[in-house]
Amino acid sequence: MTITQAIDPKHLLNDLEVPQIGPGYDVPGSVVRYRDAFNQTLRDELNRDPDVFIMGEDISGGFDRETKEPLDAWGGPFAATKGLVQDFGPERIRDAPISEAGFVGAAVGAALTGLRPVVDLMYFDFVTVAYDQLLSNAAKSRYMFGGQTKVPLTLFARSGGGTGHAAQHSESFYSMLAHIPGLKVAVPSDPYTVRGLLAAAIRDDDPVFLVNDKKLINMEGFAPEEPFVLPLGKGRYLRHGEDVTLIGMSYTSVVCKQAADALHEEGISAEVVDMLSLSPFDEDIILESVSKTNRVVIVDEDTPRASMASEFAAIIADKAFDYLDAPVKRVTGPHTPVPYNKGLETAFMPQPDDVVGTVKRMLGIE
Amino acid sequence: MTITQAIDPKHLLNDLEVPQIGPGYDVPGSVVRYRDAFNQTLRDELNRDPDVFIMGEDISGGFDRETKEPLDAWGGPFAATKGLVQDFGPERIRDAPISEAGFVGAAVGAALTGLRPVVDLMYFDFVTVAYDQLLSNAAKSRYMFGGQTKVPLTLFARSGGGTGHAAQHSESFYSMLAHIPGLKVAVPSDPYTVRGLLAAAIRDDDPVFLVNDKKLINMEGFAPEEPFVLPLGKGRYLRHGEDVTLIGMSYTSVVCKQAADALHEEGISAEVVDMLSLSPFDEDIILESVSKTNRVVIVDEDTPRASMASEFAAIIADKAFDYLDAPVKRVTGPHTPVPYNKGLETAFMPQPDDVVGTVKRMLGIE
Amino acid sequence: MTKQKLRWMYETMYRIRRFEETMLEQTFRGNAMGVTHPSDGQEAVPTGICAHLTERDWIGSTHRGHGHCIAKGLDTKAMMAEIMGRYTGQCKGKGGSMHIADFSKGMLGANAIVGASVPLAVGAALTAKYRGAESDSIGVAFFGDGATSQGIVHESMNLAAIWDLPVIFACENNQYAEATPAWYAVSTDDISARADSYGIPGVQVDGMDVFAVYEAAAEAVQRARAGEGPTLLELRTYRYHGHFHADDPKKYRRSDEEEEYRERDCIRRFEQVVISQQHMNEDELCGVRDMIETEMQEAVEFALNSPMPPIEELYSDVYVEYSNPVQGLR
Amino acid sequence: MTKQKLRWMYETMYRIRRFEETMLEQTFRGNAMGVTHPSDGQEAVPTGICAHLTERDWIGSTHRGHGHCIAKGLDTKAMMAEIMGRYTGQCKGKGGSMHIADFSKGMLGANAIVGASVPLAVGAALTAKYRGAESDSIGVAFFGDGATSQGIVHESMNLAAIWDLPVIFACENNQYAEATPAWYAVSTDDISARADSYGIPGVQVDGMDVFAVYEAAAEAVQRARAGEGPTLLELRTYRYHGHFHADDPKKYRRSDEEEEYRERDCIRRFEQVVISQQHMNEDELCGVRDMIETEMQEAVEFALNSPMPPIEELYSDVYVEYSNPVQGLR
Ligand SMILES: Cc1ncc(C[n+]2csc(CCOP(=O)(O)OP(=O)(O)O)c2C)c(N)n1
Ligand SMILES: Cc1ncc(C[n+]2csc(CCOP(=O)(O)OP(=O)(O)O)c2C)c(N)n1
Ligand SMILES: [Mg+2]
Ligand SMILES: [Mg+2]
Repeated sequence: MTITQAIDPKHLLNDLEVPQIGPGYDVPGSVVRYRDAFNQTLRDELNRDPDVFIMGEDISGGFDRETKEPLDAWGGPFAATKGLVQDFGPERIRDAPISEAGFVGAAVGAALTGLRPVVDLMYFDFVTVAYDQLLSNAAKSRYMFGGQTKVPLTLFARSGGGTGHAAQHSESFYSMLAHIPGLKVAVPSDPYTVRGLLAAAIRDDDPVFLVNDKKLINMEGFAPEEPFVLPLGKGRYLRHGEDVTLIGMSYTSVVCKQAADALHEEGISAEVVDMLSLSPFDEDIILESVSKTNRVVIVDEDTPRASMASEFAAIIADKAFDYLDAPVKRVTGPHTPVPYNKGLETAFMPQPDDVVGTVKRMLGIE
Repeated sequence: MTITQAIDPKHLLNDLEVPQIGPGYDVPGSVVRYRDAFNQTLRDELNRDPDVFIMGEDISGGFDRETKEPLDAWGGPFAATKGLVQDFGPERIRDAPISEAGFVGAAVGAALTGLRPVVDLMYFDFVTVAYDQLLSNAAKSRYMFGGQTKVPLTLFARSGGGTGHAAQHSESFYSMLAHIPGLKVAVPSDPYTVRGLLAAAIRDDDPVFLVNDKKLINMEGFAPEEPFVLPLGKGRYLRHGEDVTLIGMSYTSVVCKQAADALHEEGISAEVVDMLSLSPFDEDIILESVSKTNRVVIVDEDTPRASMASEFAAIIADKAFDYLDAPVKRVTGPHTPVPYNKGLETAFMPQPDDVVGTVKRMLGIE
Repeated sequence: MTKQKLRWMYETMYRIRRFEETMLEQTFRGNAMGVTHPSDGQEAVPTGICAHLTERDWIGSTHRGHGHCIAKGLDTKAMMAEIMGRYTGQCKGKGGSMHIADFSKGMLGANAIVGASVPLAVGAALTAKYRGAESDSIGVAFFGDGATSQGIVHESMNLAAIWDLPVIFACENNQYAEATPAWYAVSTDDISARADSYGIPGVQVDGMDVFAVYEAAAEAVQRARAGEGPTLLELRTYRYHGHFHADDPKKYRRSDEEEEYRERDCIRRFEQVVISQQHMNEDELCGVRDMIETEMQEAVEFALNSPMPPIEELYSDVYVEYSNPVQGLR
Repeated sequence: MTKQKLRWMYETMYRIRRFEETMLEQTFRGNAMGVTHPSDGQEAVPTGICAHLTERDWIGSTHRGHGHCIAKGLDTKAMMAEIMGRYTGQCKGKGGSMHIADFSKGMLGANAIVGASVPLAVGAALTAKYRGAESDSIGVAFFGDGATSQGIVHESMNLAAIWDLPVIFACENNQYAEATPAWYAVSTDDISARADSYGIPGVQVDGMDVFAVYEAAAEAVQRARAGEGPTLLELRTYRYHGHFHADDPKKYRRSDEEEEYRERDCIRRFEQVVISQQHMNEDELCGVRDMIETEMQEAVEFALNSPMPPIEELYSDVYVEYSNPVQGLR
């Protein structure tokens, strides 16, 4: 059976490692890798809607010199499109040259004329090459043309450190995208949520950028077998607690969960909020949690200045001010590019210990 | 006499309209237009350092068909480079084709090899076309190459609404630039500060983006005759007050000043902080003022999400938490592109009345 | 060419000419809300090309887009109203002169970022190809000589070429980008020859002669509809006015140059041809001109009498659906 | 060609070959900290071009930059150490394989954004021209066939052409961009002919023959130094290995193709020529090879025995000077 109605993830206490029972889970499913859930969802959406097509570099993995047939030699970047060209053909799995600005622009043009393009930008960093098309055309067309059109475009790419790809292949600057009016940004944190949010993004009539942290791609977790959508703009609880709220997004939701587990060992009860979307974002779940715990730590791998961590802190300082018992703390990447050396790269990324330490200082412990 | 030492603007109570006496002002000067102070500063720096050159579209205003001589027909965008090509020649006032990515990249290459390029990007919006060169090369070169080089590059462009240029010529997204590690961002607010900050930017060894709000360009104010520098990363007080702190940047500093004047009429004493730089920024002046007034409103024409208004709010919610008597408020542009219609465009931009209203609600007045 | 087509071409060129003149007059009276970029002098280009297009074909346009809009069949009332920022405008007054669009007419919008609309036409052609037999639509990208320096134009041509897309790259070479002459900024004096870089046909056309444009476009359109891929047309033309309403071109163009082109004015030449070849007579031409005069007066009145958009419009059309408020924090 | 130069070319090609092989071996042993892109097979290109350059000349490089670095005179110890993320590395271990740079040698850095280093070489040429008589430096931009689809490469060529800059555009056409063949992604089978679009000379060269590369480069360098502007060289070459260390090219390249190129291996061909023409004898060649073997062993030992950068390095080199802390908020 297909889950037709959108599941509200707010009511899910989904542990990141093992399958769960609970609302939205009374469905057949299994433990799968994030990358496989992603691939399956692309397949589902291609099957569901003939106007959906995918465009990106090497997504069909080369072509045979003689037969001119696509080879799917790579399964596409991070195996996202593995096996798709065989079933859907090169028109729907359109391999593109290294022209990010050009093919993102072409995708906007296709979206403006009735298709639903899905663009694989490979590494998140490359969005800067296509930045003008994203900001000036994709995000603004509906508004500047007075609402007479829409841009049902989905983009995705891999963010974050942890793989030794260094400064130009490890960015997490999704805050810059969330800053842009007209664009939506989703940051799933496990197989279950990427399945629901990627489907939501592709079915959404606005441009949506879905960010995949590299550190999630080989992680496993429960995902329903049948296609379903999670609403954009809704966060969820990964754990309930009393003493402090930990807010995570993308991979830092995993970090928050691990920190909460460690804090639990020490008798500190942390509530973990997984934002799942950055634009729109779930203001209610933040305020609900913070007004209960009265303390908050926002954890973000993105660099700190004018970041989503800043935004959530600002929202809290405005709307939950009367509930706060302690300064609003952020645990973020440093204001530096991402270094190559593994030790430095690890130090760049927020670790559970950093969160634990911040919480303890906040509570005046040790 | 030349002011050799950098003036710390923090100690200046510079009224935006009329000249002032005070520290830093005991020097010959006069009331000039922002655009003329800007042009004079470019001239000073070109005279001071033979490695400084300017690059941009139409900055030498066309070329005669027969003589091939530059014509300076326009004085450059917003008259910034008026008269310069006549005195410094086309090699130092280098007119560029419409290739923002290409010539910003070339400027980075020139900076890496010993020159000090100054790039006029015309409208701030066009930075998106050159975004990758700015973020991946200009901002990261020093770091990813282990500190063996530097990028003494200056860029400037015109931001903001108010001229009916609509969605693609009215951006104020300097928060996205301030987010980028390796890049510096300055936001002068009058002839005096643009003179000091543009000189500082050009003499600085790091890439600096100086944002000119269109609404400032024809404003008048006092500026010293002699070249001088204001330190990057220092804010200043535009007015001292007791009841609330108004934080402005670029043109919103003018808005804050006007709001403070209006509040004064009603017996409310507002302190106005003019940030002048966004990266680095003056955390001390923010904390100093807020810990005194215990209330703060941050005013920013940029759209709200993950903005500099968010960043300052986050800093305050963390480091001035114990001094706060009221929620931290932001007065910003809406999360929309900039509309064309004058009435809508005016409603987009934060107005003094919006600030006054926010302050009164904060103080529980009417 | 049918008489009807001839009449349409005259009507279209004259409508563009008079629209620009009228729009300028209104701009100087302070009735336009922002900057405007007139295209008078270049009328033959959009006219000769759009003469082959239907509403199912798509065009991408530029900051100098009024001519493209009119040739693609947009309503001059709604255009004038948009330029005056009125609620009845093509974009409810939210876009203005640089963003006039009409998707119902296959007009993808004027675009204020030089070069940025070129890939949109490529994307429209991608949709047409994707639809296969269902669709014989094509895309046309209008762009200037200055835009050829934008990398995205190169990328767009390469994409269209390798994907065999039904798109026409129409480079309106009016020889200036703002004050900068093409001889300074463009590293070739034959832009059409750049087509060789993409293995597609490139044709240089007298953009002051609507018949020449019509001929060249006929072939390019036929190729596109036949699935034979893109064509690059370089249309050599001239803008009579300055770069934008308040610009004085005399500061950077020699007057003999302007006169030389006015000599070859596309409208006058058209009149001479159709009269000498007796396709149309002076009365018919005069009838068209009178009709257009009335239309322009009506457009101005319509615009001037139209309401401004309500303040709520500031917050609408950002998204189809969005769960956070988009209002500014105040 | 002087014997010394011949020896340098052999040494350089062989050093690149062995560096890539050694580096790969270390990568597979888990000693490299990230992804590496070997250039074995393409040695003749950087060698034949850099043979004409001095430390005062500047080169821009790519993700596949080891060969460019070595040909430009970088120290293989510091390179190996960088790949292993060590403090003694060329960039203190902060850049890695994709960001090796040495400004003291005129090497502007490997760059991991395809196409992004091309304008840097143009900028270096701008500096050279700006310095006038003081400088006879030139810039060389190395980039691949895949990079030709990036708009910035087009923009860079146009800028260099209109400004007459002393720069060489060296397109290493190894016929693949990752798994994508150039015949699919590039809309021409003669990239060198794109030079016509910019009114500059374009030459297609057998990139497997270091003498052919040397010849073609000689002319381009001479033109640049003489102030006659840029040249586009298309160097047809082949990478023996996959796109990156873990990539198996057999999945997207036919083996006969690879063999065909290995037949024409640049090092073997060089050996045949110099021996048959009696410029060098087997002993001399052997001596060079032995020297390089030792150098590689030393490079690996040096790297493996070098310390990791201290944690403080995470926070240094972001700016020359900055008044806010750059530490993360923790
Ligand atoms: C990316 C970008 N850079 C610069 C500008 C400023 N600008 C507006 S029109 C124009 C000249 C365009 O010249 P061309 O493409 O020949 O079109 P024309 O104005 O001649 O019709 C420039 C530089 C812009 N709008 N967008
Ligand atoms: C802007 C950008 N897009 C995509 C990539 C991913 N990528 C890395 S190398 C490469 C292929 C480059 O091909 P080519 O220019 O021919 O160089 P080669 O690898 O053959 O040396 C791609 C697509 C990137 N690094 N940067
Ligand atoms: Mg032009
Ligand atoms: Mg290649």
